[in-house]
Formats: sequence, structure tokens, C-alpha cells
Amino acid sequence: MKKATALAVLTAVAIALTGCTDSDATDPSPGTSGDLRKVRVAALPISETAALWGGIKAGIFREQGLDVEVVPAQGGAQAIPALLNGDIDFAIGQPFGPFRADLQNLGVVIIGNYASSYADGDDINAVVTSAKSGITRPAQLAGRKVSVNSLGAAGDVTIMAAVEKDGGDPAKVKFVEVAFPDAPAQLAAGNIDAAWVTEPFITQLRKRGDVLVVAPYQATVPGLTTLTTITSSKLKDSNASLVADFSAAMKKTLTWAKDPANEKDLRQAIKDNLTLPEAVADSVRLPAFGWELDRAGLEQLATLAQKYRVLDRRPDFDRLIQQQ
Amino acid sequence: MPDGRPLLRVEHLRKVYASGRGEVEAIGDISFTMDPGELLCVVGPSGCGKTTLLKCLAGLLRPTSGLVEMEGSPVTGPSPAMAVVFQEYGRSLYPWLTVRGNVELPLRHKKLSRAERGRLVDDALDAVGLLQSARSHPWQLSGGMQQRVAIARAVAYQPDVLIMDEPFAAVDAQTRADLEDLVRELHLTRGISTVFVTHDIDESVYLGQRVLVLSNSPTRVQEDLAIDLPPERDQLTTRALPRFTELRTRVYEQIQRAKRGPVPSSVDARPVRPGPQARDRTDGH
Amino acid sequence: MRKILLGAAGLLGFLVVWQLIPTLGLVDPHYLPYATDVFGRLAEEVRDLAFWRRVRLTMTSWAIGLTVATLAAVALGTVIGMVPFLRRATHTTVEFLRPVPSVALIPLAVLMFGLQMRAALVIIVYAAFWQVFVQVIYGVADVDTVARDTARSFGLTRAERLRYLVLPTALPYLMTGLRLGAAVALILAVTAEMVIGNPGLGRMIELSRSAGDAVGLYGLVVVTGMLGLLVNVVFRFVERRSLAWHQSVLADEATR
Amino acid sequence: MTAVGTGRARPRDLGVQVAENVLFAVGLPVLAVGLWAVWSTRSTNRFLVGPRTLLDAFRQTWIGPAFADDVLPSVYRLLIGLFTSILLGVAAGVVIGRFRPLREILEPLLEFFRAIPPPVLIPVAMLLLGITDTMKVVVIVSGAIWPILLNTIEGVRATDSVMLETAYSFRISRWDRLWRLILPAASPRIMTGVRQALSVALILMVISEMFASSAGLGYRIAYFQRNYLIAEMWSGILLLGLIGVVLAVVFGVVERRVLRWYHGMKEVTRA
Repeated sequence: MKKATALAVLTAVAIALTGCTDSDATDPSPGTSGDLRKVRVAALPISETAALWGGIKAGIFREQGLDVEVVPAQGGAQAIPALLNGDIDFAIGQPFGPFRADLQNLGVVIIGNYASSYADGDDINAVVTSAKSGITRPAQLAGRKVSVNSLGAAGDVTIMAAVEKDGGDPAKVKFVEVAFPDAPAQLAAGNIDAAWVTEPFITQLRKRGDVLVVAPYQATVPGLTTLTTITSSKLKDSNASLVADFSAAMKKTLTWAKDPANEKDLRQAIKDNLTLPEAVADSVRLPAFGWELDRAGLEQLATLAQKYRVLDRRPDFDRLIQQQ
Repeated sequence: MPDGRPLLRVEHLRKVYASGRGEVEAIGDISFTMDPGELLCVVGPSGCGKTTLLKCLAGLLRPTSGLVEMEGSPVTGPSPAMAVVFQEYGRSLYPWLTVRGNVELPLRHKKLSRAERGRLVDDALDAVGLLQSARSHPWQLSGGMQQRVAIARAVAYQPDVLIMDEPFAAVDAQTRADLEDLVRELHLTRGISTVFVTHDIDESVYLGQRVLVLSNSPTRVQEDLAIDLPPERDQLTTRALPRFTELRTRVYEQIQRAKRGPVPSSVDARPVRPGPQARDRTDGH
Repeated sequence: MRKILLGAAGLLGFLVVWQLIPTLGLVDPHYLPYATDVFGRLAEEVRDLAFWRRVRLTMTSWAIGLTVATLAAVALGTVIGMVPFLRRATHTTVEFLRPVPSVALIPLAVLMFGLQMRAALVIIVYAAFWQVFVQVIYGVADVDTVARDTARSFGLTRAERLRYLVLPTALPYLMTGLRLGAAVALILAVTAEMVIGNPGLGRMIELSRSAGDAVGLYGLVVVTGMLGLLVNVVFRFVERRSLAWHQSVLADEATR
Repeated sequence: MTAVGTGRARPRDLGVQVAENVLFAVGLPVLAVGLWAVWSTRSTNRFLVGPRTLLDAFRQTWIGPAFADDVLPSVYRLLIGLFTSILLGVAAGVVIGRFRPLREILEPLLEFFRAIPPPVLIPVAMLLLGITDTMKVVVIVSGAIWPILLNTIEGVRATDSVMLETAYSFRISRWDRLWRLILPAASPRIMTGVRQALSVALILMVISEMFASSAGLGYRIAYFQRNYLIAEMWSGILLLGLIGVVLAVVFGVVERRVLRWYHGMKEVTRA
């Protein structure tokens, strides 16, 4: 009886396995990989990472003698410790990760930009509210419950700045932490009054009739960087050539990604690496890619963060920012 | 019960269990009556369905056919006029309750004042000599004392009939003798009508006013024997009486005959489908 | 047979109810997708090698974690259990460390090991260790005093006593600990992947959630349940076997 | 404890005995903390802290408003979740345990639900209920109820047949049968279930807050970690540990009270 069951299960598995697919399989790499240096890069599983995926697929890193493995990280919280203990070599993440790491003297450096918001036009993130909330301008967010994906980062800092700029009391905004994908449901359920979200959720929310209150980056620090490229100072000192080669490849990759001619490849990279619906992958608004850091913008962000007591000190920018 | 009607009447009682391999007849055909105030012992060979009979009397089992009547009305379920003392005292007393709690539990649904209830419990515990152990838990007592608690519980319930299912089968000989005397004493002083099921011949003769010998497969009443021993009995002298020995021998013979099988003169012996002998867990030793 | 039929009826009934809830519009299918969709997706998934790779990753960290925890627990448990002095000396420490929820260590594990499997292993080992350790201590303490005295009077060495007396007595306890530990280890293997983000089924659940893919999410919940069931069934079987062996050995000894 | 090594059977001075017990109880922890303190002065690992730093951080972080803002709501949700699980688990367990066909129908289903690693229910609960306190309590219940439910079923099912017959024969009321027979008889198993549920509930309290929260102990610890506030993070781990220990102690006291008869009986049969 038992044996028969086991046999049946085995047969079922065997039948199921014939004609298997493998969605993880990567394209066979052209050229040799013999003398490539292995590099592990942590990146968030979001559409912005398309440039990195696309650049790897386009062979830009291989040209520099690098074999890149993208390690999906949940956030800077996991990436920076991994960076420090040598588990990964580089990470792409929001600037507050390195800010805080620097304040704790952890030895992290920003070696370049990755993506920025837009100084004009539709931005890549925004505060959205339901039509019936009656909120139309940033000042009205005071006293309301606003969600951000991570407390104590660029989201709440720039929203507070936008509220103050509009004449509201920034201290009265009640921030709660809600992940971007959960925000639409929370907004609809009335658990929050407004949500700070990125694409594709802005489009999704506006389609159902919700209204855009403000794009806080654009309103306070236009063109503010959203994602930076970081590494540990230890790696930078001990293996300067690797850092230089990686930086060169990143620079090329981001230039490649900025070229509208390559947009199709970028969107294909999103489809290959994320489980997003096809239509969303085709319509999601991509950020402004670029390698050159806007140090003034970052310093301004840190100033605001200090002002709103999100950071209690100022990072040492001369040490932290080492544009390659 | 001055009208002289029988207290308990059993007529053509039959019980068949449906089991996986066909039907098993535990009781073939039993009829007897019992008068108020009587102490009736039921003996029979192992596996003759004594426990089944008892459960039918107590209303715990529904007979397949036949009738059990208590004071003129049929027994269809557990009756407030009956109290049962089970063989497995360890499993019929609740270990999480104290001795007092165990005795009091069945009284909770009787409409009694708290004081009245307390008096009944005290009285019953006193009767079995356990008043000073009232606050102990059953498992802190010896086996014999635990069975006394079970008897006290039955006595406090104030039943018209006390039904005891091989209550002393699991205690040592000395304790057993003490408990037998306790049953005799309760019967004499309180006049409680008692049905006492046992497989021990000596015990049945020593205790009973009447002994009902059951036959084996199909179970019927083999013999209904009056025990004409004096009501005042004690372990030494009564058991030494020649009459005691005679009665004992008589019951013994009947049981031996019962074991050999159905009596040929039986009119009611119905053919039974072959199957394993009905055995109650409690009879299976 | 009746049991199997009734059980199957129960499962079927559950699936029908599940299917009906979104069909009747009681819950938005975006939040509770149709059972048919979920199982359809599962049927697709099991033909995808990537799915099996994730299962393997999760089960690998589970297996390594459980093994390390068991070895450590058996070694420490036997030593501490056999030496009354150690047992007394470690009692408070054990009673303090045991109820510490292992998930409290997740942030620490992340800081120490980042995204590596080791971060998950720290948590798995910590949780599974106590389950096995406590059972081993019970088992070793359960050695019959008469048997122990007999062994001593015959001049058995410590090693011999361990081999012929302590281990056979403690084995069923160890198996119980192993069963409990295996279940806990699986819970934490999946949890660690969800929270830390090291690859495996747990991270896939988190990804499905953030992608708003309810069908995939429910499918993965079903898969983890099946894995849990499999682990339970296998370890319960092993435990029962070890108990049977234990008793048959005792019976053997008695007839000799 | 054992028959071996009772050479010194003569009654000893009570003071000496108490001192010895205390020494055994605190000896190893004191030794460990001492070693830790010494080690921390030499260690260069920036993610580990010494006992002094930890204690300071603990005082500064948790004694004050954070206790009311983060700790109490977490503990409150935990307790609500636990009590709901016990109530529902025992109630359903009694019904299912007493009614055999129901039990047979539900058994495989319940086994499956128990086997699901409870944290994977968090995303499901978030989908169905949104990110609310109710969701966190539901998550705790949906994980903690299974050990209680299954153990109650098992305990109720195994109620001794003679005890049941006794109850029937004395016509003990349904109510008394439930409260004075079935529940006490199942109580050792129920307590086993509750003990397992305790650790599951604590895990779920933490994880649900790490996932979907802007307050609470779990969120706070994750927050400290994200901001590299190492000593504060350690203090959070310590606090969680303390909550675990307090829960275990309270449970131990309750269990000893509820199951006094059971432990007493076991001791008697063992002797």
C-alpha cells in the first residue's frame, strides 16, 4: 500500500518533470568566461534595476572583464552588512543607507549615481490620495496619515519639506510605513489618507480616480538622486582596479540605458527578471539613469533630514562621496 | 415500596452487538425480577455477558429486544433511581476532583440546597469511613479506599438500586473482605437494594440473599438460588458454616454446567450465527 | 477506508468552499483567487526547474540547520544530561535562553552574515537546537536507575554505559525532539527567506506579495504547507519506528 | 535526584543548602556575563556590544515612552491573539473531538493547516485584511490556534470511556460533563498545545511587525538594525528574550496550578 503510493507519487513527479521549463535559466554567455573576475552586486527587485540587468545582458560588464551576479536585496539594511563582510562587492540603494552607515563609521563609500528623479515633467514618485479625501495641496497633509515605504528616509524627509514649503506644519504629518505594493489597498480601505508611491502604482492609482498631491522630490530637491552605487572603503582601497573597472562599466551601462533606442531592451529586462504584468512592464515610467552624482542635491537632502530630526548628525560627505 | 410489586423486572432481555464480522450475541434471553431491599448477586463464567447485562440494567446500553422495567416503568436511559459502581475505580473517579468533589458531582443536578447536599456527602463518606480523607484526591488513596469513594458516591446519590460491577476484582484479598463487609453493612443498615455482579462464587454466596447463575453463550439464567444464610454474616463464621459450603458447591456446579454450554431443555435457545464469543472488556480476564 | 473517504470529502469540501467564496463575490478574487487558478498555477510551477531549485534551496538550509542543531544538541545534551553537576549549573541559563524567540535574532544574523545562507542558518539552528536538546536531556535523565546501578556493578565503562544504556533509552526522546525540531526548522527556513531575502520559497512568497501576484502567493502557501506535511509525516513515521524498535528490544530482553 | 551519589545523606545545614542552590542558579550566568564583559573590551567587531553598553541602551531605549508606544501594543496584541487562540482552539477542539464523523472529515485538512509555516500567512492576511492591528492579531491566531486545536481534539477524543460511562450513569448534566469531565480530562493535552502556541505566537508577533508596521517591538528592532544602532538593537533582542522568559514563567505557574492533580498523579504512579 505504502509502496504503491510512493510509486504513484514518483511516477507523477516523473511525468510532471518531462517537458519541464526553466524560468531561471540565463542565456548561454557568448565568449569566454575564463579570466573574468566575479563580482556580486546587490540590487532591489524593482523596475529601476532594469539598467543593470540590461547592461549585463548587453555584455558591457564582460567587456570590462567582469562577471556580474545580481543578488536581490530586500533593502539597504541587508545590503550594507553584506557589503561590509565581503559577501557582496557593490550595492545599489537609496542614499539614506550609506548616510546612516557613514554616521556609524562603517566604512561605506558612494562611488557613483545610479538613477535620479526628474527635475520637471511627471516624476517617478508622488504622494497620491483618494479623490474624496479633499486633499489637493501638500499643506493639507498636515494632520493626516501618510504612508512611505520606509520611515526615516528620503520619502518622509522630502514630504515634510514640501509641506513646509507650502505653508503647512511638517511636524503634524503622521507617517506610517507601508510597502509600495500594499499602499493602493490601504488607501482604498481608508487606513491611510495619502500614500507616497513610485511607478507603476502612480499610474495604477490615477487610473482608478485617485489624485496626485505632490511629487515631493521635484517640489523640494528637483532631480534628486534616488539610487546610488556604493561599495566598502575596504574594497576600494584594497582592489582599486576592480572598483575602477566596475565604475567604468556602470558608467557605460547607465549611458546605454539613457539612450531611448535601448528602451525596448530595458523593458524586456524587467519582464525577464520581475513577475510584473506585461502591460505594466511596458508602461512603467523609468527614472533618469546616470553615473554622475549630484553632490549638492545629496547634501541638501541631508540638511533637510537633519532639520526634521531624521538624522541627528551630518554625514561626512568628503569621506562618503568618492565619485569614480 | 409497600405494595409488594417487584422493584426491577427484566423480561426476555436480548442484546446483539453488530461487529465487523457479523453479529455477536452477548445476551440470549434473560428474565428475572428483583424485590425492593434485596441484595442480588449475579455470577457467571467469564465472558458470559455480565457487564452487558449490567449496562442494560443501568440504561447505558439499549437492549436489542426485551424489557427492563424499574418500578413499573421501562428503563430507556440512565435513571436517577440507579447508581453504578464500576470495577475500574481508577477510571471511574475523576482525578482532578477531590474525594468530596467526586461524591458531590452527581448531586449537582439534583435540586438540593447546598446544606442538604453537604449533609448527604458527609453522611456517605462517613458510611464508608472516609470522612477524614474528604479533601484528598483519589490518586492519593489506596485502591480499596478509592473503591470506597466510588461506593460513597453511589450511596450519596440515594438510588433505589445500587448496581455494582465486579467492584472488588482489582483489590487485594484483605481489602476485598473489608469491602464485602461494607456492602453487607450498607445493605443491612440502609436497606439499599443492590445488584452485585461478580465472577467469584464465594463472594456471591457470602454477600447475596439470592444468586443468579448465568449460562454461557447464549446467556440465559441458569439457576435462581435463594441464599438462606442468616442476615448477620462475618468472614470467619459464615464461611465456615456447612450450609455455606453446600451453597457454594451448588453454585460451582451450575457454573461448570454453564461453561459446558447451553442447557438442552432450553426452549428459547435460538440458533446464533457463528462468531467470536462476545466479550466485554471487563469480563475478559 | 471510511476514514480515508471522509478525509477526502473534507478536503474536497474545503476546495469547493474556497472556489465558491470568490465566485459568489464574498471576497474579491484579487485578494482570494479561485482555487482552480491557484492549482492551475501550481501545475505550471512544478514543471519549472526554477521552482524545484527554490524548493531545494529552502530544504537545503532546512537540512543543514537541522543537522547542525541535532549534532550540537545530542553532544551537549548527552554530556550535560549525564553529569548532574552540569545539569544543575546550566539549568537557569537554559531556561532563560530557550524561550527567546529565534526571530529576534534575525536582525543580528543579517548584520553578521548579510544575505548569505549562514544568516538563515543561525536562526534555524537556534530554534531547532532547543527542541532537540531538551528532549535529549529528558531522555538521558530517564535512564532507569536500576539499570544504571546494574551497569555500574558490572563495571561497565563510561563509554560502554553510553553505548548500551544511555543511547538506547534516549533514542525515542531524540526522535521526538527531531520531529519537533524539523517542523520548527522549516518554519524558520521559510521565515528567514521572507525577512532576510536569501533565495528560496520564502523569498518567492515575498516577491509574489510585492508584485501583487495573489495566485502565485496562495500557490506558494499551499506548497509550503505540503512541505510541512511531508516533513511531519516522515518524521512521525521515523519516530514511531524508533519507538517500536525500542519496545521490541525491551520485549526481547524480557524473554531471554 | 538520582539514587547515585547520595553518599552524603545526613541532613545538612539549611543555610549551606540555600547558598548552594543560589550558586548553581546564578553561577553560570554570572560567569558568562563576566567573560562577555572582558571580551567586549578587546573585541573589535562593531556588531557586538558589551554588557554595560547594552544595559545603558536598554535603559535609554525602553524605559520611557517607547515602552507605552512600542512594547505595550505588541504585548497587548500577543495576549489578545493568544487568548483568542485558546478560546477558539479549545471550543472547536471539544466539538470536533466529541463528534467522530466531523473529526474524520476534518483531520487531513487540519493536519495540512497545521503544517503551513505560520509566517507565510502574513502576506495572505495582509491581502485579505489590509495592514491593520486586526490583521496582526489574526496572524497570531491563525498560527497559534493549530497546536491548541489539535491537542484539544486528541485530548477530548481520548477521554476515558469508563469516566464517560460514569457521567452518563449518574446523569451528570451536559454542562458539568463539559467542565468537570471533558475539559479537565483533556487539560494536560490542552496545556501542551498552549505551550507550543506560546512560542509560535511570539514569533508571529515579531514577524508581523517586521513586515507591516510602523510601531511595535518587531518593527523597532528591525528599525535599529537598518540604522545600525547596534546597542539598541541588542537591547530589543534582550527585551524580546525577557518577554519570552516572562511568558514561559507565567505559563509554568498556571500550568502547575491547572495540572496539579496530573503531576501529583504521575508522581504517585511513578513511585
